Amino acid sequence: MKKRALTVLVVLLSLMVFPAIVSAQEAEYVTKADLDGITTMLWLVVAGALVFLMQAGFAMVEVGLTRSKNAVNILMKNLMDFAVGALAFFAVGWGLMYGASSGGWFGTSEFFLNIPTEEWANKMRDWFFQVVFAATAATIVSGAVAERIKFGSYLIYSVFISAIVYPVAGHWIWNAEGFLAVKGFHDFAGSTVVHSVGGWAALVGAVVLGPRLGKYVKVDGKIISKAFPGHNLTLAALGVFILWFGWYGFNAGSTLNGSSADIGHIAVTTTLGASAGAVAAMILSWIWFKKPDVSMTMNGALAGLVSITAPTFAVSPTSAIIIGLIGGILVVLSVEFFDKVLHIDDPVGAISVHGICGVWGTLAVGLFAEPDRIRQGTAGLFMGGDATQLGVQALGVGMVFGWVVVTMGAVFLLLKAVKFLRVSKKEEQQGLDINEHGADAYHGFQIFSNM
Amino acid sequence: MKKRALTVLVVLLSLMVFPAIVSAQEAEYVTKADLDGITTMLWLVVAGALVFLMQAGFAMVEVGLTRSKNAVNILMKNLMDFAVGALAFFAVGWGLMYGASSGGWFGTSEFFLNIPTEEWANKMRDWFFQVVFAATAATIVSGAVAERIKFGSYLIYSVFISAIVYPVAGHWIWNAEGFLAVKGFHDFAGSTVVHSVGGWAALVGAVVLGPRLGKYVKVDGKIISKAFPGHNLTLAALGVFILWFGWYGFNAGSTLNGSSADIGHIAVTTTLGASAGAVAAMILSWIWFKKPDVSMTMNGALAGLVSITAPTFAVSPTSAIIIGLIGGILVVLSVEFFDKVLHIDDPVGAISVHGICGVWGTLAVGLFAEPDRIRQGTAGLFMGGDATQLGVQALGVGMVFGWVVVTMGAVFLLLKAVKFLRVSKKEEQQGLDINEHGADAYHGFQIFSNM
Amino acid sequence: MKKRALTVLVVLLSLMVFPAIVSAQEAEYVTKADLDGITTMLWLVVAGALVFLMQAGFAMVEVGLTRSKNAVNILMKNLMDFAVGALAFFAVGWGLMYGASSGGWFGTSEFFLNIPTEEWANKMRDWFFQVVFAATAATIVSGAVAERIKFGSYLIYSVFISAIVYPVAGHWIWNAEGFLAVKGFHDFAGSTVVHSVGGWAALVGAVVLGPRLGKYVKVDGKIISKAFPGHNLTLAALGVFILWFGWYGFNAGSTLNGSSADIGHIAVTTTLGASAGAVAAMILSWIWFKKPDVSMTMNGALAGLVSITAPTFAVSPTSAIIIGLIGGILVVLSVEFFDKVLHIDDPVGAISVHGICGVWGTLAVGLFAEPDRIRQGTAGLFMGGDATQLGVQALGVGMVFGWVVVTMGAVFLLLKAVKFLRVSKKEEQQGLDINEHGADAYHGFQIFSNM
Amino acid sequence: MKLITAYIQPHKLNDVKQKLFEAEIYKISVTNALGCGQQMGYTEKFRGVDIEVNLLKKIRIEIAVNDDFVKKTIKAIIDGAHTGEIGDGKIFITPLEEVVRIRTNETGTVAIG
Amino acid sequence: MKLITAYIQPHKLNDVKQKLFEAEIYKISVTNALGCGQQMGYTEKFRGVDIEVNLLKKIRIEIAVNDDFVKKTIKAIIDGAHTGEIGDGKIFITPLEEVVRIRTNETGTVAIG
Amino acid sequence: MKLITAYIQPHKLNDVKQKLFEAEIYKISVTNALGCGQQMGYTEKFRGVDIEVNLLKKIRIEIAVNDDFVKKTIKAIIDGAHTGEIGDGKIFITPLEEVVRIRTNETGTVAIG
Ligand SMILES: Nc1ncnc2c1ncn2[C@@H]1O[C@H](COP(=O)(O)OP(=O)(O)O)[C@@H](O)[C@H]1O
Ligand SMILES: Nc1ncnc2c1ncn2[C@@H]1O[C@H](COP(=O)(O)OP(=O)(O)O)[C@@H](O)[C@H]1O
Ligand SMILES: Nc1ncnc2c1ncn2[C@@H]1O[C@H](COP(=O)(O)OP(=O)(O)O)[C@@H](O)[C@H]1O
Repeated sequence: MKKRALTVLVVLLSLMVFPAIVSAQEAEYVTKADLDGITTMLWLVVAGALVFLMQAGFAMVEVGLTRSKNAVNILMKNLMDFAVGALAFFAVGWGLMYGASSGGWFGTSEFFLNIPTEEWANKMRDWFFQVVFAATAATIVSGAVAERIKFGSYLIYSVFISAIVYPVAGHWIWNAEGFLAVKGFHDFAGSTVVHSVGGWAALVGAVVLGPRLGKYVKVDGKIISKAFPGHNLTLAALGVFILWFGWYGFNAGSTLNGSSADIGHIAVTTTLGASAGAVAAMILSWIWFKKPDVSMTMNGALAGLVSITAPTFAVSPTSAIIIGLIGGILVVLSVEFFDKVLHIDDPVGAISVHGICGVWGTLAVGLFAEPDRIRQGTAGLFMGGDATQLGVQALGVGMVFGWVVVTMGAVFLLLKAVKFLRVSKKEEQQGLDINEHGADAYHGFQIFSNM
Repeated sequence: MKKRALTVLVVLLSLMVFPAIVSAQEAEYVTKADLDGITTMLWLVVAGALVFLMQAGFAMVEVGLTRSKNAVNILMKNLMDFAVGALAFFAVGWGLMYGASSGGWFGTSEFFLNIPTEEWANKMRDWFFQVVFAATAATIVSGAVAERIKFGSYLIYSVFISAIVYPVAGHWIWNAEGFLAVKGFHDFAGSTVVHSVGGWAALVGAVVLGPRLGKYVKVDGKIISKAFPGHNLTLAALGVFILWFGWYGFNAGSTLNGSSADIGHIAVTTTLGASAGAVAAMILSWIWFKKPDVSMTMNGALAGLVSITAPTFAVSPTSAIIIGLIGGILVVLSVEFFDKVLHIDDPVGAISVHGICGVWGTLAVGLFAEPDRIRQGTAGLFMGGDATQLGVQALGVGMVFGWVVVTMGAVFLLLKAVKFLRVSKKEEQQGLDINEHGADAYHGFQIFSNM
Repeated sequence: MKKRALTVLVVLLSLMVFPAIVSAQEAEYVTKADLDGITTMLWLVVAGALVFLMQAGFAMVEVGLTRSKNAVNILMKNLMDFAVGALAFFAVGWGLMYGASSGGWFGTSEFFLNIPTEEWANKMRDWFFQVVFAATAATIVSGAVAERIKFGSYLIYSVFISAIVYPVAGHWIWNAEGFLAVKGFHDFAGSTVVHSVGGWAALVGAVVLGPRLGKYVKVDGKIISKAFPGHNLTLAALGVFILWFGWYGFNAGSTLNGSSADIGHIAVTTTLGASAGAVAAMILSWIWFKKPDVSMTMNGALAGLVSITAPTFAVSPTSAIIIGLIGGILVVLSVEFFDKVLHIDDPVGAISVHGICGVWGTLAVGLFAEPDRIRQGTAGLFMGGDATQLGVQALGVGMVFGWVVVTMGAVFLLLKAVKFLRVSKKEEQQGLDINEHGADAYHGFQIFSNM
Repeated sequence: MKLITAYIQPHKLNDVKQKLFEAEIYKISVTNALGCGQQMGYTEKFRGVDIEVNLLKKIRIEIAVNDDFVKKTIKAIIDGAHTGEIGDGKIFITPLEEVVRIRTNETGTVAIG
Repeated sequence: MKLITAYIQPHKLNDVKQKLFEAEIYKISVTNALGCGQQMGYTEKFRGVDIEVNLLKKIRIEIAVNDDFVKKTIKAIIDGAHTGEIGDGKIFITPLEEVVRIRTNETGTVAIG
Repeated sequence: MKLITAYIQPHKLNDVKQKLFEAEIYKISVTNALGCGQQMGYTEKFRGVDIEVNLLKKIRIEIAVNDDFVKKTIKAIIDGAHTGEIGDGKIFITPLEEVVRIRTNETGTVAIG
């Protein structure tokens, strides 16, 4: 009897247990960890590709806003700063940025992608996602130094920023052990790490190079700023659309997690920030210059994007709009200020868009960060938090400014000292395309290229 | 003995049962629901970004097919209809479209993205995917009203269509409770919701504005239509490629599900529809005008894409080709009809491409929908179904036409009444760039801009 | 007592067993197989869309590097080779390439996408991912035959390559039963399948057509090669960026698996190969021609991409750089050789970029393939392997060369025999745009179009 | 014979062509030019910076005519280009010694038309 | 001295340059122009709508020569540009009073070449 | 009255404008041109192939002046355009019989300025 009971029991249990085991054998289930690995691989490579395309966006904006006689030179700069930058980031940059941290200041391992097999797949993924950010920081500068810098010296600059300047700043903020990271500095997608680094390098470059010939003319004692209109605003606008498009990879990709539920939120704040920036810049230029200015409006959209880059994760859509609006206003004021007051010649407004708005976006975290959204750091001043986060953000802004100005200043001044920085007066008048590359960007077209 | 038996049994069972439980504890498995949430987040943000890039495509097509003296104005319109449209869709549009339905006519909640936390992540994702569709509808119009509309009035129009006109039509069809949705109206990716709405708004705009100066000249009693050739067909073609590229996000993204097995099918029908449209338009223009016409061929590709937008999910690849071919023929006939017969001046053919082919695509569902593929609605007339679905489709087409014509008509007529709609004769002759924006798109280039 | 023991046991077991079963019922878990299906669907459609965009890249590169009087013709060719190619690949191509193999030589089923329902979803996905590769092979040729081929004959060529020439070569290598595939020929993303096929077709086309009027002039016995500079290097550079962007879909998508952990690795080798190619070509042109040549540098980047296409999966980042550097040098030497020595007129350098570097990339697998990375095939000669793989690679290179030269040679010679291949002398002088399409790409612009 | 060279506002070209057509002057040559004259012209703005466009876009028309056609040609140009605003332009008349029609080798007055 | 101005078909420029070269006339100036003449020309189509291209693309050549060079210059231009078809173009000869070479301040016949 | 036509190097235009301005010559017309002269010029390279740029970019300036202005106009142009290098350009002076100001119908010397 008991025997039967037992048998029954065994059978019964078997029925309950075996199927599960069997199915578990034939079809193994996916764990959350596996899934995250798979989605993140897809997400970062797709997002990284979008960020790569931003190189095309920068190229079109810069070429469109400058003169036709320097078009080829600008295109070469945008293509080659990526090419040499990628090799430099492979050899040195990545190691300095994500290698084992030496006191939170810089990385010390994984140079030349010297990486153990077990980490290989994911580190490859991460390197790709990071190299396109490094290239973005580098290429920001090309617009500010356009129409007068020697091609050779631009290549040298590119190696430095991609190999050292950007990676070290990046280490401070994006390496878990970076000294700013541990302080709780929050720069989600790189308002400071990428855009301010590029913007400040642009500032230093523009100052050391000096303005383009005839940009600032003294008319009875007063310095007047002349405009050198861009030669193709259509391509400049195309560039803005491409940059905006790429920014979805730039910001949303910075979740660094393909299973993140915040990707949508980031896409929304990015969209609203950019839109608000464009609207604000357009309105201000309309009031100020009597007409809605196209290049100011385009810069406004970019300003909105740069401004929302740091806070994109942590702020609400409404805050994103406010941040974008302020960014759009800032960029107009800043462009005018650098040109009319400081007489620093920045052909495309890179300093204002990336440097100034990069700062604004970084500080905005300290003002608008939602208590329940900010992970690293604390709630913003206007969101029931105190000024702590704002302080940390400000500290980071200052440190990065100092680092970039000192290092890039050294590089540009050195290049200037050895007379290698800038083309000759005649070369500049005739255009860099003929003199630096022996090329004519628009062969056959009748252009008043001297203008 | 029995004791042993028991012990054995217990051990045995433990061996079978415990490991499973243990593993289930340490590594939790992913459920289908979790997975769908994760893949859909990725899919809709990526697809949405592609749709965003379509703004660049529209900008290039429109600028390329119009005259250089109005290039800046067109670019500003394409940039700003998105910027102001996004803010309007944030404030009002989304709520009217996807808010709680009032009788299937319009939404009544979630204005200013006022959304409960638990739904936040997914609603953010959905808002982003929807706002780019709203922007597409809006920007379709800019080509049809190009070269003569005042920039300010275009901005006003943009707010209206993004805030009210598009969202309400969208509510009827894409909100589960929309009155057309419940009737089984099938518009998978928006032939009607997006393209016809834009196309009809373009029609109204073009009619109310009237033709460009010198477009239709009376030569001894007979009205002759003059051609104003586009100034950059290269960029127009680039725009077509970009639009086609974005369309993969537009159509395939409309699965609204990242785990959908139909994404591939949609990519195929989209590709074949577009290809067939281009081929048909090229051949027809070749026969009709003796030479394969580039701008007709490009419009043919877009016509194929618009035509396959509604049926992309429900029809077979072969049907997709037929639908595309007919779309390509329709667009040529329609462009000629609106220009030569009705004398409605549509510089880029937006009415024909988006309005007419949008209708065709919508009706095509009622003809070619496969019984086993159509979920919402019934099989098409040619696929063993009856005319029910065709009837529903026709109803939707009519309702949307009426809604758009009435509302947009009111807006444009009002703007006209207050003399704010159109630029002055001299401004039009000199070009909108100088007069509306004080800019020159191609500074230094020698252009016969009066042509 | 034993009874109780039993009861206890049952309860105990129930507690352990039931919950699992219950939860397994209410929320079904995802199996690895399901997940792979879902991620692969997303991955291949997104990657395929990126590859589609390469059509725009090719169009911009080709139009930018040729003369303005032929711009419309080139755009039409790039648009229509995809359109007719897609229809041809739908009808015949896919079947020949992936249908049931007849002895490893060509496929024999699935014409007109005649595919059983159970395989439908995945085959649709695969067709889409494959059609864009077919289009790439086809469009490579348009640059080499530019500025002189009749539009009609180009369409005929397009049908042939997309329907027969490419699919058969593809069958040999990418169909599991293809005779080269079974030999272990390793061409991960198509250095040979896509690029060499296109490159050799370009070679045949250029040879049969002969050079453009005035390209090679005899000055006292010596043949001198004249340069016909491109009319828009800005758009050419934009095209290069777009191609590079699309290449991430081209190479990384070729994992054909959305759950692959190698996607990151591929993105890295692709990036480094392209960068190295650009750097090498720039330096060589700088030394050789005294100035860094823009079009050589752009070709260098493309050469790096083509060279890394076959080995992208199997080689290390360091090898990728070496492969890219050699590719960049090869393309410069090759362009000079074909032009100055062989006097074969290839306006954009397609033969060198795709044909020559396609061969180099294919052979590079036999040299640099890592033992632990190469699945199909054996380790490279420099990586501890022997020459076996190199032999197999060389065999494939030779077979494909023979196949393409014979078949495409027949097509082009036939077209020439019936006097349908090339436009008349006067048409060529005046430009193909006016004569073939009755269009002017840049209406209103003052261009010395005779140059 | 005279060679008449006129600079006019670009957006007036079609009107001038019309008037010349009505005056049965069918053969003209047109080029693009930049002109600097009394008209100081609008100033474009580029990112808020004034561009002194003291070189304004103009159209240059060249017409070779027989002496008896000079008056009506001038009149036609003025009728088409005149607005009364600064910037209307100028007409220059220079002597033309010989004309050759490349197609036929005809010379002199017969070759002009 | 004479100033010779010729309008020719754009695709004939290279031939004309060649002929002038052979005639040892090395110094010329070229501009782009639109011309309207007997030639009514092809009509472009744009989206199926005719464009009256009554203004066709032309090349304008300007050559300053000494009197003894006038004949051979005209001949060279005709040799290079002649096709016999409508649209071949025209040559205009106007008196040239003075020439100055900016580089050297030379004037007159020596400055021309 | 004279019609002064000058060909100069493109990058010298601003200097010439400046000099003319200082000489109180405010009205000029400018066009784009290609020139072929003694200057054989740089050779562009395109994918490593030399382009014989024997047609170099030039600027063509046209100035109508009263006889007493001819000298200073020529001087101003030379001052602005002279570098001493080959390619500096040429100045051509042709007789100008009549000038008409379209805006006012004024003719002759008053219409020039
Ligand atoms: N003396 C001149 N020499 C050359 N071109 C002139 C001269 N005067 C006028 N022009 C041309 O005519 C155009 C119109 O001249 P402007 O003085 O502005 O017109 P208005 O005389 O009606 O004020 C100028 O832009 C210039 O191109
Ligand atoms: N009387 C004229 N004045 C100015 N330009 C002229 C004149 N006659 C001819 N041309 C120029 O010469 C070109 C060729 O003239 P056309 O009459 O077409 O040639 P053909 O005399 O061989 O028929 C015209 O397009 C125009 O540019
Ligand atoms: N005889 C001429 N006829 C027409 N244009 C000329 C003549 N001589 C010179 N030019 C123009 O002047 C430009 C400069 O002439 P060039 O001989 O190179 O200068 P330079 O005399 O200082 O060497 C030439 O490119 C050409 O445009």
